[in-house]
Amino acid sequence: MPADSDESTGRGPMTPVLYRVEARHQELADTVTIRIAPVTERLTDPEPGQFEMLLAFGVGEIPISISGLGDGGGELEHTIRSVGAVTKALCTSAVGDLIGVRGPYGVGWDLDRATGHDLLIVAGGLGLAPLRPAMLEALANRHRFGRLVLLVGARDPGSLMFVEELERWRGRFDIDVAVTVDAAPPSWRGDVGVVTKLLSRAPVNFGNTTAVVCGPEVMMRFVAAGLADRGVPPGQIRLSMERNMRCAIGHCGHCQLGPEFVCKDGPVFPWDRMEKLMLVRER
Amino acid sequence: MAMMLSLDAVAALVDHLRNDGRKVIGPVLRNATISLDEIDGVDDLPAGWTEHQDGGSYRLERLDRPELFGHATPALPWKSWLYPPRTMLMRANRDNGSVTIEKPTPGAEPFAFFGIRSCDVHALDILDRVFLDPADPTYTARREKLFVVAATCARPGGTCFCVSMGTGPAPSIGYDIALTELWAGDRHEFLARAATDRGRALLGRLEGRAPTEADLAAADHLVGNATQNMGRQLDPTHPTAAAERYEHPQWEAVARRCLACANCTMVCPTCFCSTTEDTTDLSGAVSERWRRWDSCFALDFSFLAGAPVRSSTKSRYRQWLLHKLVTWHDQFGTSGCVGCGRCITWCPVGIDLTAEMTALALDPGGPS
Amino acid sequence: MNSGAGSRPKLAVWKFASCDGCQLTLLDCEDELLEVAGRVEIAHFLEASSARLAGPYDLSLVEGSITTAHDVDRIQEVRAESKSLVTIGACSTAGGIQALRNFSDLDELLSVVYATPSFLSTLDTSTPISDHVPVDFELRGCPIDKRQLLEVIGAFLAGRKPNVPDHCVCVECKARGNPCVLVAHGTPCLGPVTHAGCGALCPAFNRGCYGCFGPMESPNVESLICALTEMGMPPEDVDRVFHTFNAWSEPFRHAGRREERP
Amino acid sequence: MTHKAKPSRTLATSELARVEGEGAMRVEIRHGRVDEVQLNIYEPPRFFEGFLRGRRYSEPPDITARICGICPVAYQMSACRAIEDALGLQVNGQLRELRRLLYCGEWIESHVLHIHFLHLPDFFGLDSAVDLAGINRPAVERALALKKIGNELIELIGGRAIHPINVRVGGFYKVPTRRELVAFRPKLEHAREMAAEVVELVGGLDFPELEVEHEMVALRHPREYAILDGRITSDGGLDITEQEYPEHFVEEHVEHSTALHSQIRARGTYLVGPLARYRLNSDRLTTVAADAAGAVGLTSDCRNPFRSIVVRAVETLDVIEVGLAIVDAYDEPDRPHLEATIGAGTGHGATEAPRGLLYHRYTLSDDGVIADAVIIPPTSQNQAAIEDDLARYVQANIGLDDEDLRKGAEVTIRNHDPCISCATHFLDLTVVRT
Ligand SMILES: Cc1cc2nc3c(=O)[nH]c(=O)nc-3n(C[C@H](O)[C@H](O)[C@H](O)COP(=O)(O)OP(=O)(O)OC[C@H]3O[C@@H](n4cnc5c(N)ncnc54)[C@H](O)[C@@H]3O)c2cc1C
Ligand code: SF4
Ligand code: SF4
Ligand code: SF4
Repeated sequence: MPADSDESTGRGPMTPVLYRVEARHQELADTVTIRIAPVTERLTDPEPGQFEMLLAFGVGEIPISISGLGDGGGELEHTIRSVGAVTKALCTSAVGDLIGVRGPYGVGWDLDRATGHDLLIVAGGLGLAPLRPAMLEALANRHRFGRLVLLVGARDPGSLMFVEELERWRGRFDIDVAVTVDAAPPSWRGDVGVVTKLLSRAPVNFGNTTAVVCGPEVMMRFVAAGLADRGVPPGQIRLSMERNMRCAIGHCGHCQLGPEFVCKDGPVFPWDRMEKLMLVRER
Repeated sequence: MAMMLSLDAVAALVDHLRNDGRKVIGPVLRNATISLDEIDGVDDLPAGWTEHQDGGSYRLERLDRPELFGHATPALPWKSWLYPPRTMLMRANRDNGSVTIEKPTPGAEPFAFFGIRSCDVHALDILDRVFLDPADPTYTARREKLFVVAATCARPGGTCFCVSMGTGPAPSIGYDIALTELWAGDRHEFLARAATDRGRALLGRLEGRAPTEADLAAADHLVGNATQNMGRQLDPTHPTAAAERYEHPQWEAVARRCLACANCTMVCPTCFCSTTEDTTDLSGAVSERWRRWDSCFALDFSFLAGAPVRSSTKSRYRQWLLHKLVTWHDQFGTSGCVGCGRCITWCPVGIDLTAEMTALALDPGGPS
Repeated sequence: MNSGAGSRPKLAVWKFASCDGCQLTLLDCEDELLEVAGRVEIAHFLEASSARLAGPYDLSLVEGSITTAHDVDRIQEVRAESKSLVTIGACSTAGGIQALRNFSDLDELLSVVYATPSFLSTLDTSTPISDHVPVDFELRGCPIDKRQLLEVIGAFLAGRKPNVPDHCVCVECKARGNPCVLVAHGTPCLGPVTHAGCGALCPAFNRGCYGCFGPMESPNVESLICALTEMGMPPEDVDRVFHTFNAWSEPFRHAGRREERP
Repeated sequence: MTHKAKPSRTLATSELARVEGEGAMRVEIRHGRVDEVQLNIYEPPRFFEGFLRGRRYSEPPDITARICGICPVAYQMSACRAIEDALGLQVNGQLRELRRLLYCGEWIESHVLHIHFLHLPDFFGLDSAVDLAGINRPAVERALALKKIGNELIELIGGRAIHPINVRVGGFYKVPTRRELVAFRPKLEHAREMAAEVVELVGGLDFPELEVEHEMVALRHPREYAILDGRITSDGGLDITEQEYPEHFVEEHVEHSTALHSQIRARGTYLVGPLARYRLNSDRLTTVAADAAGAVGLTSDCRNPFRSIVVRAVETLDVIEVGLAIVDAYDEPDRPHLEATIGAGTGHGATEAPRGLLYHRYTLSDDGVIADAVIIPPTSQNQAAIEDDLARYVQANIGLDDEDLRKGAEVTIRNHDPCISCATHFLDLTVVRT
């Protein structure tokens, strides 16, 4: 019978909990990171790669990945690109505003299973946001992994996020960071081109690598295929998929991707479960 | 526990259910169909009516005797009572920077489903797998209190194929009481079997006699007949064969006919998809979230980053059929189809999933 | 449209060629009208008020189609004065019933109705507003549905997307618990190709949908015509049923035998 | 005399507010005398009569409803009756009663709208009902409640308040159950109370003096205050069937307007609408309505168009009372509609739209396709009378400054509730003084 964790708290699975916007940081012209903290009830701490449903009251509710965790007080960070009504409302929310939160949902990056492997993190555009907590976790447990490599692709230098952090990581001897952009002004000193180009240069032992990838679907497909070609076991290539989502608990049916519910079976999937599906158009 | 009931005893059965405070939902004549609605007593049942069902067509027909259950599946699915077309999820009141969230308490009136067929009972079992974990409050509250009086199908419809799906025609799971309508000449009786304590308790309150061997044989015979008379069939190996034929030309063929009207999903007893809508009052202080039935045939359903993922009708029909018959197994350990045939009958252009599946399975159809 | 205290958003209602029914829908919101009037400043709404406040307007509701040279200019002015412009009803979103002129010879029509047609100045087409200016949202229906109108106004005030789904009438029909009249009675019904919004009124009254909300998001008119023809509907009736209040919208325009005038 | 006549002054309003639809008005004053008044109707023509050719006999109820969103039922009723006349179909008994009940709903809705939203603000010098709510909120709330009941009645029988979907040649697609109608009774009772209060409210207003002399034309029925059917009668002795309408009325197309002017052959200008109806039929009012009219001093010889607001209120009360009687006597008909046998013929239908007589004529060919259609809405019929009123009003108030004169002139027009969109039109005021 119903084993509903929410039963104990008296909430339905679709009832949000109130969080307050604590801080707001403009990452890019259209992208904002908000830090939110529980007003009273506190949700379970999320794993890197999981997401939450954020509700802008009267506007709507959408899935947003965790882009960072606070320092133990139950704070959550979310990095949101304003593309429509709800994201706009969240991006323009002010410090002190209340939003509704449900979650955390889904399967995260599961770095535990990468212990002993080289760890390759590949981000395209906004995809860096859900990968940031993975990066932070890897850094916090640096000894558990072999090489740690971060490859970042962006449209142009101006649309790179978390620039200061990237700079800091770039300065560390125990991580390799490479950044490429699709188009760049002459002043740009980094790589130009799609992120797949960086793969061959990634200083990892492909046969013993776990790769976590997030970005637009095509980018993930090429990266995953490229990594598989180079010998990364398909089960160790993990992608974070995106689908329209209304409930995040497998009731609304929107996020189906073949046999998978992206909300509860994902959003992070190994490449061996995605490869065939991603080749089917309009799947 | 089994018992033979007269029509009066069946009437008393309905009365008891009502007197126990249940809303009794059953088949009724409505808008030239056998539909579903609340009934006040057996008199509301479509006695003496059956129907002819075929792809895209449904016509009522008269029977020459007043059978209560002489029809096949009703026009609409039972799911509406457990999973209403619209449900409020929450209401938020905003006032000066503070927000209070109200969660509606699911109005849990106890229901009884009266005369539900085995395929539709199996459909409830399938919905349970969707909505009981994690628990949807509305569904759970209503489902837990539901009393199920099933009826054995004597006259399967022209689009029925429960035998192929292993879901009928005789009720096998999920009922409190199952009735089999029997005629011996003019004698009109019902073989009632109870499968739960509350079913047995309720039968215990009725007058009746013990069934004879002949009664039981008659019931078996009726089931045997119905089994022989299925209007359609679906080869259980076909879905597996067709599972990965994503680019089969048959998808294009069906898409030329398919209206993407969503009737098939709306009438299907197991289709469960929904969407949410946020509404605000004019002051903006009160906002509500509603859930309403949605369909994989709606364009918006797969909207993502500027465009629907499944924009062609081909891909939407493919999603529906493959979900129903193939991926449902991966997700819920069962087929999503119980063979009730509604989607065939109620498709305005008569698209028949059994025929589509056969076409997909029999011909590899070029590269998949 | 954010409104601080004292600065209520300004609402304007404009009329072009139409029957007035869609703007009347606003006055038909009896329970909400005074609240609407409190939330927004009704700056221009000639059916309801003699007062005319100057623009710019936060939200303009536009009823009616463009049928005269003067209106071609007037809609430009309305657009220039409006932050958001929402067209309401089949006339403004599809040209309305008066777009039937687009299929026939105007002079002939004029002479049927008027003894001295030379007194009239009118264009030979009736076209939707979106043919002339950018439109922020189109609310369908002949007439529009009052719940949907309130929803659109509410959504604009709250800065959210209106909950006005583009799927077909059948979805509403089934949610309402109607058995399908097409299947069960053999009654021709345009529900499968018609935009939702009415709440599946006609099937609830044992009648086939006659398409007053215009085409749905992905109408398969060809397939429905096959089905209607099989049910025995003669081609001239197929033609008529698609050529009413949304005749000029694609793909109804090309349904049946009546082709677009070259 | 040192005082020189002002050469010319021009006042213009681009749209005349609070008439449904739009139009313009031009008044020329020469040497202190009204020289010419034109009610300019230049809303783009919509060619209904043209579109109807070639449609099936079953289509006009839906198509002609779209002529006017304020009185679609009137169009549907006149259309049905004209086509039924052509097909030789008689819709009687409970189906006729249901049609009347539907029509009552429209009268309530339309009259209450006109009284409170379009007309009453004038009497208080206000711009709108919303402003009126500022000084008398209960009256506006009552109006909204009453109007809502009218709309709900239309929805109950017609399916939708604007452009009902349930009306067809021969009757309805589906008829309401007795239970549904009886359940509506309490609302009508409440409406009756409210309507009586409205009669009191508008009966007590101050009315400018104005007497008009037009011949008054309205339907008359042997027993009822005619709405749906009857003979076309006038206080000038006219007493004809609807079929005889074309012999007695002519329409002409004047240059300044897209509305056609209608005239009684050889007699000229006439008036239709509440004043005319009341004048010809006040003896057919229900007791409740007659008493209420008596209490506010409304007599059947009333010729002051400003008092039409009182007539509307009395008529509102009357149709509510009529509606109650229909509900009480309702017995669900066996069939929702009569089947027509298709054949060639010409048919006429005249009913009383809230604004006055609405006449339709259809000629059908033997396959039931429309060969010819004629629709004469009340506004066309009243246009000459309205212009005449305007001339009188302006003449009588020539001393007022232009702004006041314009306001008064607008009110004069609104007395007749010209449903401009029936004639499909738009108004604008210009006063030229030379
Ligand atoms: C698991 C998951 C994690 C996500 N994490 C983030 C994140 O960390 N940061 C972030 O900015 N965005 C994230 N998204 C995307 C985000 O949910 C959508 O951008 C958002 O739903 C758009 O809502 P809207 O109301 O602002 O836009 P809408 O007005 O609904 O639509 C605007 C645009 O967004 C697209 N869109 C609408 N709904 C969705 C949806 N559910 N998913 C994706 N796109 C949609 C539409 O196609 C359209 O182009 C994530 C999505 C998923 C499924
Ligand atoms: S898919 Fe069709 S046959 Fe199967 S359960 Fe659904 S409606 Fe019935
Ligand atoms: S299969 Fe039939 S019922 Fe389903 S969407 Fe297509 S046309 Fe509609
Ligand atoms: S009656 Fe019409 S609107 Fe309703 S389901 Fe059938 S086709 Fe669709």
